[in-house]
Amino acid sequence: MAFRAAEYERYTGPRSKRPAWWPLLTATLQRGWSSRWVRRITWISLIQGFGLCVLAYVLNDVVPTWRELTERVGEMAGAEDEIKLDGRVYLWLLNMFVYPVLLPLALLFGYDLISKDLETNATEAYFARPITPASYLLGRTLAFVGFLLAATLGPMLMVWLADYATSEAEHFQEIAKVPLGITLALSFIAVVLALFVQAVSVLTKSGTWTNLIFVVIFLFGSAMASILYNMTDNVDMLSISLLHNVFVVCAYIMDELPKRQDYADPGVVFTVMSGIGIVSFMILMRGLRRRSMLG
Amino acid sequence: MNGVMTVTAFAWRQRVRGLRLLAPLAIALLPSLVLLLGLTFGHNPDPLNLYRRFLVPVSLYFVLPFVTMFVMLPVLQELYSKGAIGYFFTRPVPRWQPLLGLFLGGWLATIPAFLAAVLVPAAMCMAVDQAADTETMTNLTEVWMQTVGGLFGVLVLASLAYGALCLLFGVWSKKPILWSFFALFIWGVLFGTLPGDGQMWSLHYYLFGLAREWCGITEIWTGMFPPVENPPTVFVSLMGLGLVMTVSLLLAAFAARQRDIL
Amino acid sequence: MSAPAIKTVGLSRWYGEVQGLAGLDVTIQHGVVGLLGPNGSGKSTLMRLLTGQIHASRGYVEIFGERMTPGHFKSFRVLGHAPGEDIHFENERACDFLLLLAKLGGESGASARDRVDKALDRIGMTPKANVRLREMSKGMRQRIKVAQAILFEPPLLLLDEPLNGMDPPSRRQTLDLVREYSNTERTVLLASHVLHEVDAITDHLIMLHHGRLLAEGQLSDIRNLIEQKPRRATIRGKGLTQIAAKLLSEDRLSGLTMEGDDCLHLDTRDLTKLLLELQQVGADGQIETLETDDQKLDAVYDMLVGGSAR
Amino acid sequence: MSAPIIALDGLLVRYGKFTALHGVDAIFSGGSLGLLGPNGAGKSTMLRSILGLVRPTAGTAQVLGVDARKSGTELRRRIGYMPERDAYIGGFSAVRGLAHLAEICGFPKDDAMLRAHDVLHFVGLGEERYREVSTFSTGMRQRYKLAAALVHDPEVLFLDEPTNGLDPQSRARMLGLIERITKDHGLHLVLASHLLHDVERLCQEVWVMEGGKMRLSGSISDLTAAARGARRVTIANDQGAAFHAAAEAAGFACSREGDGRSFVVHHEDRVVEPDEIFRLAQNNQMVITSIRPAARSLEDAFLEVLEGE
Repeated sequence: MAFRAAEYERYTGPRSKRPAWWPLLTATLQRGWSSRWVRRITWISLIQGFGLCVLAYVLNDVVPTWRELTERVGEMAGAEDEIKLDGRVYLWLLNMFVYPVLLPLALLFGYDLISKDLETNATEAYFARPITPASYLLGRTLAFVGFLLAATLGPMLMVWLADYATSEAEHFQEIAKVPLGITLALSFIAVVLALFVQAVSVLTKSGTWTNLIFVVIFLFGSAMASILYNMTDNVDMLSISLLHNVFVVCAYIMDELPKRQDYADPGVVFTVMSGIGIVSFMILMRGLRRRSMLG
Repeated sequence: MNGVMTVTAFAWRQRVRGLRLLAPLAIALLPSLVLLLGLTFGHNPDPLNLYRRFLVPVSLYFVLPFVTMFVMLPVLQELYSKGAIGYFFTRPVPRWQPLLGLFLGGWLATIPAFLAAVLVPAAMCMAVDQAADTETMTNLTEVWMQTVGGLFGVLVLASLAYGALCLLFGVWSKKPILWSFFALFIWGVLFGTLPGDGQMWSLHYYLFGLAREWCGITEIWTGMFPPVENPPTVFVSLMGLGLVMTVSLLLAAFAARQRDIL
Repeated sequence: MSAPAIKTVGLSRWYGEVQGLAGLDVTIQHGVVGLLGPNGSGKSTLMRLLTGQIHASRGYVEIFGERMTPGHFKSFRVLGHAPGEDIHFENERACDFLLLLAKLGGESGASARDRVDKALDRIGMTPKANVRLREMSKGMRQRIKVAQAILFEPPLLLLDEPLNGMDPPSRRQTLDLVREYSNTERTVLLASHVLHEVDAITDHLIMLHHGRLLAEGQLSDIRNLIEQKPRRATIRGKGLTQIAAKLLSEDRLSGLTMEGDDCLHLDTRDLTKLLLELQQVGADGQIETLETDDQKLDAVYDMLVGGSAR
Repeated sequence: MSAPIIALDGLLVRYGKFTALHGVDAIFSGGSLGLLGPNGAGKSTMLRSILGLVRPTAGTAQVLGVDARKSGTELRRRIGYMPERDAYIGGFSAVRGLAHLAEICGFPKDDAMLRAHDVLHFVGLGEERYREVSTFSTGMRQRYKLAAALVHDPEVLFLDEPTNGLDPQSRARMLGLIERITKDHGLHLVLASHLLHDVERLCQEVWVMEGGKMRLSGSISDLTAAARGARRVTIANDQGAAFHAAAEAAGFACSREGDGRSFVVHHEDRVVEPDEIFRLAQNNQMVITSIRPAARSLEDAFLEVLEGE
């Protein structure tokens, strides 16, 4: 190693008045992106979206009558519900993105959010600087939500645009409400998930335990929910399961909730999800405030 | 043996003092929560049946592996990860003594959690389960005592074997959480619940064997129990558990001599 | 006791491809011995090998004539050890922690309690006996670490950076304790980075560098062995030019530097002669201060480690 | 001279029932300040209030003429704080992490990156810029923390145990760096350290705290003023005991220090002159290897203050 006797210099350049959470947001995105598995999942998701765009083009332009064809097939198979393909397809699509993309990303990316900072004691480096616990949390959560949305909402909107551009005009009426619906659903789920993962990591202070607990809560939430549903025949019991809640939230916001009986009441589901979000937020603020006391 | 007792007391103290017992207790009380919701919202509940059909499996699937992990893993990991185990291993006693002490202390600390997991739901059920005349009452109490005692026995014995596994991973590996999760949950719970002959190789198979005998779950398929044509006898089950515990402890003692501290 | 407190023969340890210690041969009899060396020079590796916490890749250690291996627990009767890492029994009260170790050492009941009280008293922590380690400052935990090492008053005491993080009063107290402890024909091996504190309590040193033994012995002997460097005396006073002229004419010096009007650096190969000469001059009242480099551990350390580092 | 760098006025901090600071008054008008005190003296609480992270129960802490409680965020832009424990941004290279921290202090992106490179070169981590901090050794981590405290060009530097755990070379290097920053670039320094040699070398002023109270504030040279014309003398090997006897016989009071070869020689009613000592040695065929005025070390002075009450 060589020692270069560089001299210390005072800084005379400009200082911007930008809020402190902005650099945190960009840095968090960067840090998330530098993880190999996060990158892989995101790419897979985007490629999937692109593939579906191509599919939409093929269906709309090459086989314009595919809709009627499918509906006829559905009637022949004896489907009970009246088949309303368009919105339902998007709900199905949404779930295809939420379960294999959103949940693993939340796990992998969530580790980066606070666990790593606690492990390397980065909070001490942050809070000695002009940043408050609230803006720290804002930067981190926004980055997390933004990333999750980019990996899920991005491809979905792509598909929607492709569908819209290639299909005939009246079809637009049927799918007009879709973008708003999926945006709202995904944003809500992403915010709750982000807060929840961070709260768990503040409590456990360890990345491995955080991931383990996250998995356990998802697995056992579902198991418990079905046991309880069996025991009581009360559908609202299913709102214990986060996986179930995610589905109901998506379906409700998109106004595509199936008419079958085994779904909890959306009101209960939203209360449970918001409750998780709010409790997580409170745990986080408390934990971070304590961390901001240096030394 | 003085050394073993001292460390046992230490490990017990470590696990029980302060808020440390909160996490295992929270896990242990989950069946109670399930039951509470079930009793409140369910129609026409038969508490004993409820207890046998749902709470026994929930305790075995969920409470057992996670309480054991939450209690046993930190016992060793906290000491090994910071090199603090050196304070025990630089004393004029052989290394297996402090290890055995940690194991026993950790195991003792799981007992309050298991007690809570077993007794609280039972108390809730019994409060609901009011029999008409005294004769059936005594009879029913006996059945309840058998079921509750049996479940407690299974949990406590099982946590000896699973706890020994956790101890082994704690001494032998630097990532004991992952290994224990794999061993207790995937190999134990999931593998043991699969139908077919493969489940014989999972420790959980023998736990179910014990639970069938002791908790009075005599049918082949009850609630969430996996279907088994020939459930293992109590003797075979106890041998299985004892074997796993002994082998794990011996391997842990061996690993402790081999592994460098830090 | 005839067998040396510590004897290492060709002691080596690798961590994968990283070299911790390479072929160390030292013998330590008794008294306080300072263990010095930059970070990563193998001090902690040596300490861990001496206490049987890790296996040697090659070579062996003898403690009072007995081979030390991780399984050889009987040797721990004669050995007290304060490791360099923080203590990490956060939930324990100081007295409980010490009592636990006392009982592991084979004592029980009242006699264990007695040992704990004595050790706490020695480090001046009796009033803090019931405080949990988590609530203590780092310096206080360091003292508890020393207390557990002297619990059984072992004839061999190994202290790895015991002063790190201590506040000045505790530093002084611990150094006093070490000094006192060694007075009774016992051996203390003290690893430290703070040279002036090592300097204050011992002249016997072991210096490690890059995992190898750099020097071992009395400070002044070590200094004498470094022959390629001339010895330096620095004087301040009045009329230094005349002194310089006189010394130069007598051909005693190998170098001479004047710093300002009142400071003179004199380099020589025969320091004692020069000092006697200066004493003569000094008796006439011309010298205000006199300093020589071999008295300072910093200087010797710099010569040995500073030159070869990087 | 404008406003003082730090002005504490009746600063009182309570955590629940526990009083961490009992109304401290002190003024630091610039230069280098050593913050001394045993563990638990209230140093870190004071630091927190100065950084505006703790709301004082009563009194004020003014830093650079600004009330720390009201505008802590603005103040932390102008203060560089080096924590005692390791603290870095995981998952980033050293230089990227520093640039990120500078951006948080309001540096534009490009300036932040430039500045991060410069500061890392300055602390001698130029070659390791692109490595992750988790791979650094103790000495490198300490220098990295110093760089992190400097990266946003603060006006005041708070260093908490910057030489803790460093080997002698790294320590000398760290002290050299701090000296350059403070002497050549006019940054004000507040140094909390248990190594009083470091404080003695770097600082002109000290605050001594104990039990949440300010026990003493003043300049180091006053504290360590030579004690009544005494001399510290070192004798060549094996002659310590003989010298001791001879000096006592000649009417000096002679106290032994440390290794047995150093003595502090003084006389009850007059200054001890060096020539007397030299003559004494000459008459007894001894060799004196060093002699200098027995200034009190800062350590002695500090311990004396603590024992004072």
